[in-house]
Amino acid sequence: MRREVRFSGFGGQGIILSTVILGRAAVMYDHKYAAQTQVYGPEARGGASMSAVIIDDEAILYPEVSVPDIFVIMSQEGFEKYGATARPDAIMILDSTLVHSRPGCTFYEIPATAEAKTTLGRDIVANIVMLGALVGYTHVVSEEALKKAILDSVPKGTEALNTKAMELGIAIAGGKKQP
Amino acid sequence: MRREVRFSGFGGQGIILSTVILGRAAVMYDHKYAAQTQVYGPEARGGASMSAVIIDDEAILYPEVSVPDIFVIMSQEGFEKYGATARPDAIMILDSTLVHSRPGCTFYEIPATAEAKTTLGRDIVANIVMLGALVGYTHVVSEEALKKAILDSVPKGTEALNTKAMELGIAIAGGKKQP
Amino acid sequence: MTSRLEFWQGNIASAEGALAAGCRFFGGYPITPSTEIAEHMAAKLPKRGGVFIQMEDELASIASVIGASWTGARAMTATSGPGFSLMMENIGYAAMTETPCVIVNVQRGGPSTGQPTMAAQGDMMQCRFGSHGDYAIIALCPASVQEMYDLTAKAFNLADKYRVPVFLMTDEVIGHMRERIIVPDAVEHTGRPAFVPGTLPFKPGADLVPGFPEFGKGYGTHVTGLTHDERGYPCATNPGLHAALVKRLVDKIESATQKLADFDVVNPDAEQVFIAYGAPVRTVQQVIHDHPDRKIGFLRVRTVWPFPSHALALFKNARRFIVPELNLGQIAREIERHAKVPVTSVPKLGGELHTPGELYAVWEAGA
Amino acid sequence: MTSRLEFWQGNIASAEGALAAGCRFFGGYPITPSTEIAEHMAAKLPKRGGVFIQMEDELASIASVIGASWTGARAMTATSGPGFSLMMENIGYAAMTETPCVIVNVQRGGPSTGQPTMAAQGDMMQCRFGSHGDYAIIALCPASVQEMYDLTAKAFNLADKYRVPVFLMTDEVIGHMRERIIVPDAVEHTGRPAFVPGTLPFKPGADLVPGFPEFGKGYGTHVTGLTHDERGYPCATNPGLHAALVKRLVDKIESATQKLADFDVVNPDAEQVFIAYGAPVRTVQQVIHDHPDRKIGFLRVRTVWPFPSHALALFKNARRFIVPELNLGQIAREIERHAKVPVTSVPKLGGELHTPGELYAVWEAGA
Amino acid sequence: MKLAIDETRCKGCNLCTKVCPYKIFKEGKLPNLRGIVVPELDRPERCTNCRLYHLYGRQLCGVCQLTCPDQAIHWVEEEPYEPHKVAIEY
Amino acid sequence: MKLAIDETRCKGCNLCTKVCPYKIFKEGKLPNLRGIVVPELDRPERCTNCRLYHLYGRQLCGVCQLTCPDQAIHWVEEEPYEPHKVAIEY
Amino acid sequence: MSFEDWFRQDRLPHIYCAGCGNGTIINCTLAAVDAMGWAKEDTVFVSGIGCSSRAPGYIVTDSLHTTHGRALAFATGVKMANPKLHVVVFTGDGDLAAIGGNHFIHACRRNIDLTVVCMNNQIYGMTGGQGSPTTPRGCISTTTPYGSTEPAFDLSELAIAAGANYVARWTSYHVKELERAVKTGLETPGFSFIEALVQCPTNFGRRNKFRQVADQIEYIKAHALLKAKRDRLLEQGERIPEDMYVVGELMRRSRPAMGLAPTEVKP
Amino acid sequence: MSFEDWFRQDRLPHIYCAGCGNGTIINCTLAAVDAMGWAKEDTVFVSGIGCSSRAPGYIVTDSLHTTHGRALAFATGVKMANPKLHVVVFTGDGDLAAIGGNHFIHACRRNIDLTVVCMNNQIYGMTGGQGSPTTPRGCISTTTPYGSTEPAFDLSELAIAAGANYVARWTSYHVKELERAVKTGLETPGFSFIEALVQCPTNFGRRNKFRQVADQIEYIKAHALLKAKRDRLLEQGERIPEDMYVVGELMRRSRPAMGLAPTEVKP
Ligand SMILES: Cc1ncc(C[n+]2csc(CCOP(=O)(O)OP(=O)(O)O)c2C)c(N)n1
Ligand SMILES: Cc1ncc(C[n+]2csc(CCOP(=O)(O)OP(=O)(O)O)c2C)c(N)n1
Ligand code: SF4
Ligand code: SF4
Ligand code: SF4
Ligand code: SF4
Ligand code: SF4
Ligand code: SF4
Ligand SMILES: [Mg+2]
Ligand SMILES: [Mg+2]
Repeated sequence: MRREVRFSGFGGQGIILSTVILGRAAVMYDHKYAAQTQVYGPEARGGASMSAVIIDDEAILYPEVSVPDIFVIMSQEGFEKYGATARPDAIMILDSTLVHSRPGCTFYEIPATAEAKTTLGRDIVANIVMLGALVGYTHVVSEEALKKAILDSVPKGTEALNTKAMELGIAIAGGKKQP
Repeated sequence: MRREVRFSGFGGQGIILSTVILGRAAVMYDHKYAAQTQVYGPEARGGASMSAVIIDDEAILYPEVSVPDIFVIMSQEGFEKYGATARPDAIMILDSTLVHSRPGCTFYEIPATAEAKTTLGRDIVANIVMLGALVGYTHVVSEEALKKAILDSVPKGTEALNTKAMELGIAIAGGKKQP
Repeated sequence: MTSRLEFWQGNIASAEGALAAGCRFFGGYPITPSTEIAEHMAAKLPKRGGVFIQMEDELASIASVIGASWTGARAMTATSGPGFSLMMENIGYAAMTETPCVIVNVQRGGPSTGQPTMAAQGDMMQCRFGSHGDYAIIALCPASVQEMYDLTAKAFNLADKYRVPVFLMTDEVIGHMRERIIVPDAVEHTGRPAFVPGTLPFKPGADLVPGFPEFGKGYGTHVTGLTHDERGYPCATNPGLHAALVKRLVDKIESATQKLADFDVVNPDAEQVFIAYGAPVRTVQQVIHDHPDRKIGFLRVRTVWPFPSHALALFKNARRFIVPELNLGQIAREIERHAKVPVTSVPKLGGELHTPGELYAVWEAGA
Repeated sequence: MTSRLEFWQGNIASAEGALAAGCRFFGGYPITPSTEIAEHMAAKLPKRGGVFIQMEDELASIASVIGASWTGARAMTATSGPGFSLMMENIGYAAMTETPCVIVNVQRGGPSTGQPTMAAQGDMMQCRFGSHGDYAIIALCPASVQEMYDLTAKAFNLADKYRVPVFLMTDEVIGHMRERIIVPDAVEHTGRPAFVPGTLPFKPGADLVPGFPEFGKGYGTHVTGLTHDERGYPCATNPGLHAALVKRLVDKIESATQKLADFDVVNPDAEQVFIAYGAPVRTVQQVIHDHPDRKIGFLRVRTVWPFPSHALALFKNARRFIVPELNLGQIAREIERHAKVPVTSVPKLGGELHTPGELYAVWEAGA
Repeated sequence: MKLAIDETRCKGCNLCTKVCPYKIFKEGKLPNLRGIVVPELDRPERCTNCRLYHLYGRQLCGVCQLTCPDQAIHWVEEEPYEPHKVAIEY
Repeated sequence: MKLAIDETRCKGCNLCTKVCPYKIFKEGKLPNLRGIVVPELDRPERCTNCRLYHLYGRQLCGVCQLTCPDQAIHWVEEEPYEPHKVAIEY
Repeated sequence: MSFEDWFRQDRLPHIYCAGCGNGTIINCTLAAVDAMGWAKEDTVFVSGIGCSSRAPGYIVTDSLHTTHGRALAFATGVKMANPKLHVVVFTGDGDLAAIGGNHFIHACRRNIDLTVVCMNNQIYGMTGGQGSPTTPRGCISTTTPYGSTEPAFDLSELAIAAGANYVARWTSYHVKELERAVKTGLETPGFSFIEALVQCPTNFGRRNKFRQVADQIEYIKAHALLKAKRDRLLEQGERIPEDMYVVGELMRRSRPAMGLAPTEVKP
Repeated sequence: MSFEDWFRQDRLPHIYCAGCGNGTIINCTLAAVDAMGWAKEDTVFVSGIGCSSRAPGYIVTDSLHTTHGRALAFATGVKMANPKLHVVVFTGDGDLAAIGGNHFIHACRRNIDLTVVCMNNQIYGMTGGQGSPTTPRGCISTTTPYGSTEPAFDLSELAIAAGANYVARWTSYHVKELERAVKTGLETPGFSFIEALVQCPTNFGRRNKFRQVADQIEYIKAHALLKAKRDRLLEQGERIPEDMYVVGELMRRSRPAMGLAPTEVKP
């Protein structure tokens, strides 16, 4: 089944990395297909950041996300620009620390940035918390695959921190923690 | 009537200027049509120089010289490269000082360079001697027109010398001198 | 009219045509066989209160011309193949920013350094498609020294009217040939579309061309090669805006194809029709002249881009179009797109014109 | 085969394909959206005994690539529109001197600076005709990350075999997208045509391609962009020699059109046939996938230049060709030249792909 | 004359906090709606520029304004009746 | 060793006549078949290079050869039996 | 009037990253322009492509945002065609000295009456941090992942050797000095070149151990060596540490210049 | 072996005009190359477009006659891809310093191990005598019919400011000195720049009152000022006349270089 996931937030939150991890998890460890794309703003930085990944059991033909099934929103501007038009049957996971608005679709509020800061001591891993929560809620990829993809992608020495962040996300979503 | 005249010699003899003068005479003073063209060698100088002019009473359509009616040859190399293939019914005027070979067509030998040097004291006007002879023999343009075109084209202060050179050429060709 | 007779070289005639049209800026870089145009401008412009500048290369030449044009000056450059290739990026910039300018290309044999002193028409497709992205331009092809003058002057009017780079695509034969020319007393000088202060600088008029907000008048116009809105502000990620802008840039030229068309028709009832532009026109004319008894059709094109495809229909009995070009059949490709009958490309490379005999033979073979 | 699975960006796949093909030299200049290729080569080449050099501009980039190629190295560069325009002169030089090289153009929205971060296919005609004079090249268009890898590697083989610049004409969507890719253990590596010492360096073989006299082996070859004889010596005023040389340069590619052709045919008995290359392929595939009940023809082209016009005839029932492109219909022009039935160009500008809905609507309107 | 930071422009780079000789800018603490932590003003009445601009009729310091990469710092005229908020606060 | 001007290369620029310290090259007088006036040699046996090359085993002067823009000047080995024409002429 | 009046208010905030030094340089330049008392309609800003080159888009006057590297060639056309216009060029190290190097040295040689402000952040900012011809040896960029090995240009020295009339170097830290240098440049007939070292926190700082913008400003400040002091050190035979760079007025002269405005005739 | 052995005998005589200095410079360069004892198969000549740039076509080794101005960029590719090759570049003032100026300064900056011989005839010879960036002020060319008004480059100074390791200037008169300078350049690791002033009788001399080739050689000889002498004059506080130019070795240093051949392992 084709599932379209759109991430948005601001520069520096690791929005793009999140979709790369997700796509990687699907392809390398769940042996599915994935196509990851992103919006490159005006060449210089700043402003809203957006990235998307499509995950499917079959080869992905049309690679652009048109009507996302799942949203991960990590900033108010990101919500306004990319999340506000979510279809009623979509699922949205939002960082309640940073997003003030709420959509018309099903949504889950995750205080990812606050949690990352307080529980883990580093707000930089908020995106990994969100990834954990995303997988916890939607199972677009397996937890196992996500974990491996995270470990592939994060800087050396931060593996434990990131694993914890992921587990925290899964836990918040009500899933089981990794043993 | 369309008449195609081809000049050749080596760089520095004023081969190109000669055809420009001839074309100018035809257009500006005889009120005919003319098209002057030239071969640009490899960008740097040296070697054989070639230039041509077509003179016609009607507008000139095809502007390239294919089978010249008249040749003016001022160097042996020029003869070999551009004059050797002259058709039997062509007319060739050659500078006998510099050209050793002789063609199969009607030809006139003019010791233009020698004459220019000895009679006029400046071999630089050999080409004007040749022009005079050319007009003397073939009347492709009128003597009057040629004279005016020469005066238009030569550096200030050399008018008398060039007029004399022209007259010398005409005289050699057996024509009447300008009064 | 007190027009006067001259015996000029084609390149000189082009330079004189530009001067007559009020060209006030020439930025160039020497290259055979176009150099005489620069040299003539170097001698003449300063005396007419204009500016000649020899730039460090062709990239800079066309850039300086575009800069000068924004001050309101009629501005031009002249080059040949290798220099033309170097101008491609900034030609696209001129198209995108709708900067009027005139570019003369005296074509020589390519590719690469090729035959620097020999004639060719090998840059006709490049002139239309040589810069990246979609855009449109106007290209005129003179076939005589007289037309070198007339079409250069015309190029300035078209560049101004359509705010677009206009190309005089000539060749070594026409550029270097000396011929009789009648120099008119004055040439028509139509201006740039007027800018209405207070309006948006890139908002087009009905003809799809915006008014020209000359620099130095206090309009405060921002000019950018980025996709921009009607204020001229960069706006490079809005798909609709980009599509509309680029479509307008192309449409303002293509929708004017009929108005821009400049061609002569000879023997419209002929079955075999030559189509030519530039130097080969002369050979076709000779063929027709030499065979008054034959019905030889001829579409002789001066405005090659946008190509006046509607002219093909004027030859109602046409069974075949014969297209002699000094290239491997570049405009023949364009004609193939439009023609309902076979197109015979008659390419000729190496620097010499087709002889009348060669072309007549092609015609006769199909008669 | 111990091929392995990866999740790579298209640009990275292209760089890896080049490395796998034995590319030993990359000379480049950063430009969005191609920069990742250069960056990846900067990281990887030194470790493989190759050379990465960031040149001062694109003129220099392609020049350095050509220079490197003459030492026998497989060499490449990557760029996008503005840089591509700057490479035009030296691309002509590579064509004229028959220098193998690979040029990746990750197309973005033009003209000019345009839309630096958005996808387009606006440089397809430029790639074929952007340098002055007549010449021919090969252009490949990948439609997936897998093909970014495969076709880049293939490009090196073709460049070597035909001694010609080979273009990987991709776009921002394919270049920046990350997808699953199967990385083969090794890629085929065919060499350059062998040079027989003592023979003339520019004397072609039966396939019209001369052997490659690598520098540093004592062959003493003179390489020039001037028209040259088979010894390689300049000979720029001999019309016949020039004509023969340029015709050979074009013929060696065009006569190999069928061999070079790389396309897939879907539903050859369809009445309406899509023709696409690059990113729009993906949309057409989706349309076909979404409408299994409809007979939707599809000619999916990988080798765009020389265009495999013979493939059109495979669609015997074709009533119409529908050509979606991320430009104003550039390859559609080429198809119009060859097609016996109407060609519908479906241009799309602005950076987004045609949606499957859009394309299906065009198809349905004609059904 | 009164010092003001335009919140719609400030990007929170804190360069102003480094350059003012009087340390009038202090790093802010809370992000605003745009997620940006705008510096706070610490007794801005100490700014020489503010105090003496009218007296000398020209810019006296203005280094913070020149430095602010985001054109977020300027001076606004104080309305005569406007209460001196800052003075009251400290 | 014998000095020689290659008539098929010399373009008659006369630079050799300026640079030889012994004035061994003299401007020529008559054009050859190619129309070029090739310099003449004035007692070339005076050339240090010719005289001493074999003794020292290296180029001693050679300025004319280095200068000649047309690669027209070189030295040829004299055949032992060859009459020394120049010596006889003067 | 103040320099703020030269901004297109409707276009602010600009696209620069937080802490990017470009905004500071624009302020200083506009302050100098403002101090010249020039009319807006007589002033034109020209630039190439890069973050730095976006500057003219934020200024109210006529302006040309051109192609990468070509700003000076366009500016030459503007100035030669209408010498009454005051033409100021914004450029970056990549724009000016990589792709645009030829126009740079030729504009210096011609000594054409332009003022050029180069925001030298020692990196290609806009394209995401590739090495530039001014990237110091050893520095990390995306195309020098193992540290840059190519020697870097001293842009000001190059301008001097090529013929510029006025050359000065300052930094985003030296705002007052920079403003004054730009003003002197604007006043000097002929080619004026003002090099401004600036921080690019996103693409230079981040990769080169400047965690905070302020760290890089500190570095810039600490490594600036006043020309006068440099000269003194040299005189005393002392070595100048390799990582210092000279700031100050480096050249002022009056070689023949081009594109000068015809002196205005007073009525 | 002698320098004559490096010519393609079947291509001589070359296309240069009678009295053109280019042939002399080729002789001196080949004499230096010959003296290095290099194998022909390890030596590559590269050039751009111009009369001067035709030189490689007359040499028996592998050679690249490239596009106008780009010789150094091509040469960079050759040298970087195979550092074992000795790469010598012939160029002209127009090729190197007009259209090719950017590659010139960047090759100097990179200090890439090339030796560049520039035949500076102060004119565009091949295209018929247009002004070049080294045409002295006041001189007549077809594009400066009223005398050149643009200031000219000092190519050697530019090379020094841009970073070249070895820089020397001589003339077609100073054949022995030139040969020695080229040899030193060939021996120096990094970028070596040898500027050779040459006469172009056809397109420079003729328009600038040198009726005979020898007149221009006389002028060149008379206006050459030895560097040592110049330094002495400067020391003595004397003015250097404007129409003199300095000849001699102008720079020799060992900045870090690129493209160096891996040192050959002796068996
Ligand atoms: C011809 C061309 N090549 C490359 C680019 C891509 N490009 C845009 S900006 C830039 C570098 C800008 O560097 P710099 O001038 O230092 O500006 P900064 O962004 O650092 O201020 C490059 C390479 C382009 N736009 N055009
Ligand atoms: C891109 C390009 N522009 C212009 C030319 C024309 N052109 C050929 S040689 C030359 C000037 C050569 O001058 P220089 O390098 O000084 O060489 P010289 O002939 O004086 O030795 C020019 C402008 C060209 N071949 N290519
Ligand atoms: S310098 Fe400006 S942008 Fe930076 S924190 Fe201070 S007010 Fe905000
Ligand atoms: S003007 Fe000077 S004193 Fe006043 S706040 Fe700014 S930096 Fe501080
Ligand atoms: S220098 Fe050479 S070319 Fe010139 S005259 Fe002497 S031998 Fe002849
Ligand atoms: S080698 Fe020296 S001495 Fe001998 S002829 Fe030549 S210049 Fe004269
Ligand atoms: S990338 Fe660097 S130069 Fe560009 S805006 Fe950001 S900080 Fe400034
Ligand atoms: S034109 Fe000048 S540089 Fe060229 S060959 Fe003739 S004399 Fe030499
Ligand atoms: Mg920069
Ligand atoms: Mg020169």
